[in-house]
Amino acid sequence: MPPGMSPIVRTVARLVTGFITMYGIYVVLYGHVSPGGGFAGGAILAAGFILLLLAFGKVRTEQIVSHRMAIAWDSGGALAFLAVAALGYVAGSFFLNFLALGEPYRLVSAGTLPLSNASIGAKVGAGLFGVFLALSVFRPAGDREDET
Amino acid sequence: MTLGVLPYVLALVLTFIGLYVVVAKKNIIKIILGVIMLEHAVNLFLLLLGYRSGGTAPIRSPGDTVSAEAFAAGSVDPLPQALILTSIVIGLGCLALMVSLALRLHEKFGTFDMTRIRELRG
Amino acid sequence: MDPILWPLLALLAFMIIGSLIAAEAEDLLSSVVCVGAVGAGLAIINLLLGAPDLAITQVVVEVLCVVVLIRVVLTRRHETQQTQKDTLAVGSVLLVLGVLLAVSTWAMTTLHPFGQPLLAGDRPGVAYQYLTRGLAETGAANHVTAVLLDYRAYDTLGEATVIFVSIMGAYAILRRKGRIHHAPGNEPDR
Amino acid sequence: MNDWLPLFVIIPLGVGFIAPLGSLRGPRAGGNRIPALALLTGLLLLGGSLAWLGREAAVYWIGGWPSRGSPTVGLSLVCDGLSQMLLVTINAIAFISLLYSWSYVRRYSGQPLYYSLFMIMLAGMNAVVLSGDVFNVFVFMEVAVIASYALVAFGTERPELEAAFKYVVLGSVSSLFVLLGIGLLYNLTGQLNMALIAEHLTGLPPTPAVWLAAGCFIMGFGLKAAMVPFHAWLPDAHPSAPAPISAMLSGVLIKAVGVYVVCRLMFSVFGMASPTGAAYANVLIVLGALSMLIGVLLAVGQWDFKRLLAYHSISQMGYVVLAVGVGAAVLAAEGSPSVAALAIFGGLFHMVNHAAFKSLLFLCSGSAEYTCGTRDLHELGGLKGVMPMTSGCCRVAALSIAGVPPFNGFWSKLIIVVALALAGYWGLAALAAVVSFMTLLSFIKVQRYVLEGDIPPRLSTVGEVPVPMRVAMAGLAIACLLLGVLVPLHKGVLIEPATTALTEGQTYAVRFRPAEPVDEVYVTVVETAGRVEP
Repeated sequence: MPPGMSPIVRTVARLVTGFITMYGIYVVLYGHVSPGGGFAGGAILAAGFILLLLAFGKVRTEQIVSHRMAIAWDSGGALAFLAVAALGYVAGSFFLNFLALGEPYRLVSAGTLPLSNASIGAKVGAGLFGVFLALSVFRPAGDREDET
Repeated sequence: MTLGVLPYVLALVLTFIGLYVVVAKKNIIKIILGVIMLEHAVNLFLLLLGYRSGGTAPIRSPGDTVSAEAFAAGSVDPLPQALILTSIVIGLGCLALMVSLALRLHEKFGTFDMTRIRELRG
Repeated sequence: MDPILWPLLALLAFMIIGSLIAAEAEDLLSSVVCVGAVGAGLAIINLLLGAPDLAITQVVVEVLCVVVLIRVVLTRRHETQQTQKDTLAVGSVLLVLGVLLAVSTWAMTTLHPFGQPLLAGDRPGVAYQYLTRGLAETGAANHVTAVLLDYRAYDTLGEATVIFVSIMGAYAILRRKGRIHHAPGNEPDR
Repeated sequence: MNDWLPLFVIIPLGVGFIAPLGSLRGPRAGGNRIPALALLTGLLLLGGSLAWLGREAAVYWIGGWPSRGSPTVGLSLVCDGLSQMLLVTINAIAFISLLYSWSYVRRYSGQPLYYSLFMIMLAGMNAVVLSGDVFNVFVFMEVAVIASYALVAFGTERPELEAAFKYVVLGSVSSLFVLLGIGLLYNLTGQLNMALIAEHLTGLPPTPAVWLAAGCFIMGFGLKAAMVPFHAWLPDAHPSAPAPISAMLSGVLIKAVGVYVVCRLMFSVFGMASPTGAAYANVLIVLGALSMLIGVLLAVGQWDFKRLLAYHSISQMGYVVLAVGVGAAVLAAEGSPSVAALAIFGGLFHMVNHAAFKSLLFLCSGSAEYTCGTRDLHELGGLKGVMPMTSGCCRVAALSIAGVPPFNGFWSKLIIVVALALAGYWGLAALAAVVSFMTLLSFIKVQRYVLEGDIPPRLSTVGEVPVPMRVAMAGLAIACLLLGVLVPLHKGVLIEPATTALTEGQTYAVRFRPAEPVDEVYVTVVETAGRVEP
């Protein structure tokens, strides 16, 4: 019996994960127009990856999103958000919205807001998935797998 | 009139149920659940603060061309919602730490019972 | 009265009952499920009170919490034989909490009543500025995101740091060996 | 110079975000790069905070909001006398702890994680001290405290995990009570900026809801400051943390996140002049006196070196809270302002002194543990001959905390006792003197069992600790001496502005509210203290 769950769960997971990730990215990018935003979308992305982890087990999921990639994306997202803030600091005062606001209700509007949303979305998604990956070392059966 | 404050009081009752679980229970997982209940109660309290009777979500749809003042008069308070989003995220962070500690404690002590853990602490 | 007051009170009652069941349930798994139900009730209340952002976030975060907790509890719930309940401690805790609850309920009667916050009054606070000038100054149609990422973006920097720190903290706690080599006489337990 | 303020938060956060990347290229690849980067950042911050000393109060508006003609929608960074004093204390102890952990942390695995958590805790504390917004203080307090949860459990041994779990649970509960308090204030005043809340609270009658909000704040931040009814977590959490982290926790975290916020809220936001001011002052006095007494009573019987120090932290913080509480009571009763100023001066001076000598004591206990491997006073002994530098610093710190004349502890305790007597609280003055005497006894015991006596055979091969640890301890020992001897020199720059920041109380609202555009009905900011008629 390969790690993870029964074949039924795995086929459903294979079908659904694409849509979940797409929906998560939509919620992140359109955060300043429709309800949602960096945190909600990031959590949805993490839920998509965690579904993969539960359905296919740790080893296979590591090939898609490895533990090191999760840490890299986490730190990268945080640094990107801090960079957006620092650019505002350089352009005037800390966190200044220095980009043009554009016309409302469009994707590329509201200056730096989509950029901040994207960086937070990446950070929350990768971070939550990373924690779940680390927690999954304690397998439900209670015995310790090999250390990552 | 007290009916107007009833939702706040019910949120307060939830808060004290969570506090009771955290203080009186000895099982680690029960304590974690108590903290989660406490977080739900405080988030609920902040949410109730921001509601305005007959108010709608503070999001403008492309179609409406109503003036800013009219929109402000009809919509709910966005500030507590921002506070709650932050509080949910902080709660998630604390939960991640607590679950990690609970797993390591179970691995080292073999039990979730705080009284036995305190005896075995050595 | 307010049209949504009765459904709101019903949901609040549902949450209180769920919390009580979660508090007193013997089996850990049923407690976890009850807390999940309380979270779902809160998500519905979010929708009822006009907070769609929070509803999405609450549902997804609730799903993640319950999944994590179920994985933790699934194989470790056989040790729930309750240690002997010392009723004196539980009784005194209930007494103290009851007094605190009574005092805070009395103090809460002097708040602005539910449904008529300061925002609805004639001297509104800072939220009125966010609503009237949100679209013009930040270009964001979603005023909650406008508050989060432009007016009070510094808060959100703190929030992003909270997630980052809790994740790094979880890594630090879950790593295999804490100390590499020990001073004489301070060996690890096993 | 004014727009340097955000750098105190950006720089440590940036380093905190970069540090974990060091662990990606294999466990040993990080080498000395990350500790060096962290140390450089600590030095930079220390220099910046020293450069800020003595300047007049400054406000920095984030996102440039008020300058765009809209009234108070943004967040502000406020750096008045009190913030400057704490900024210097935080960054000084952080730099020395970083220097100490250069070689101490080599014994732990996951060094990049350690420095990442350390720098973000530092950024959180700097942000709390600088922030001018109630919810902002809450968020960055959470940042600093969550980092300290993980650092307490960094050793992942049995006692550390159990202590860290209790600390996380109690910390989360107290943070949620703070959030409840913020919600109550928002319902009453509709504002989150501390200056505006203060302004609105002066207009409001003292309803029970305001008392409930104040009660929630005292309960929440009281737990972070380890005041007595909520001190249960401290004697477990601080000893089990690595030594430099215990120094940061006891030396700075319980001050910056606990006592500072309680003082700021009680004096500047809720206000001492209001009729309820006397009630708040009495609460502080009772909490301070209880902490002082119970802390030392529990400490005298301890035989674990670090647990003894942790209990003494509770007792010494009791001194600070008592002195500030008495100052508040004198202000509330419209007593002579000079006595109030003296009491608050004594309290704040003792806070800085406590940061210095308590951190030094924890570092010395860490050095003893580093070489001898044990914290039990029975098994230690005779370190005087074997570890001269550590013993010398330990003696200096023990004399300082006990209140022996040339060192800093004596001066601040003396000022507190005199102020208590002048304010008419004879009983409390006597209590303070008795507690100081018991502290002296306790630390004579420490010196007797750790430094004096003959070396137990098992420890005969013990050597001195590596150089960075010795330099760090020596630096703190010198600081203890200078803080005590050069009182007239540094008090005008360091402690006096902080005292005036507190004694001016609710004029905080006038000075740190943004300039309203002229067409609005509000009046523009006036420097002179005065009641604001909205």
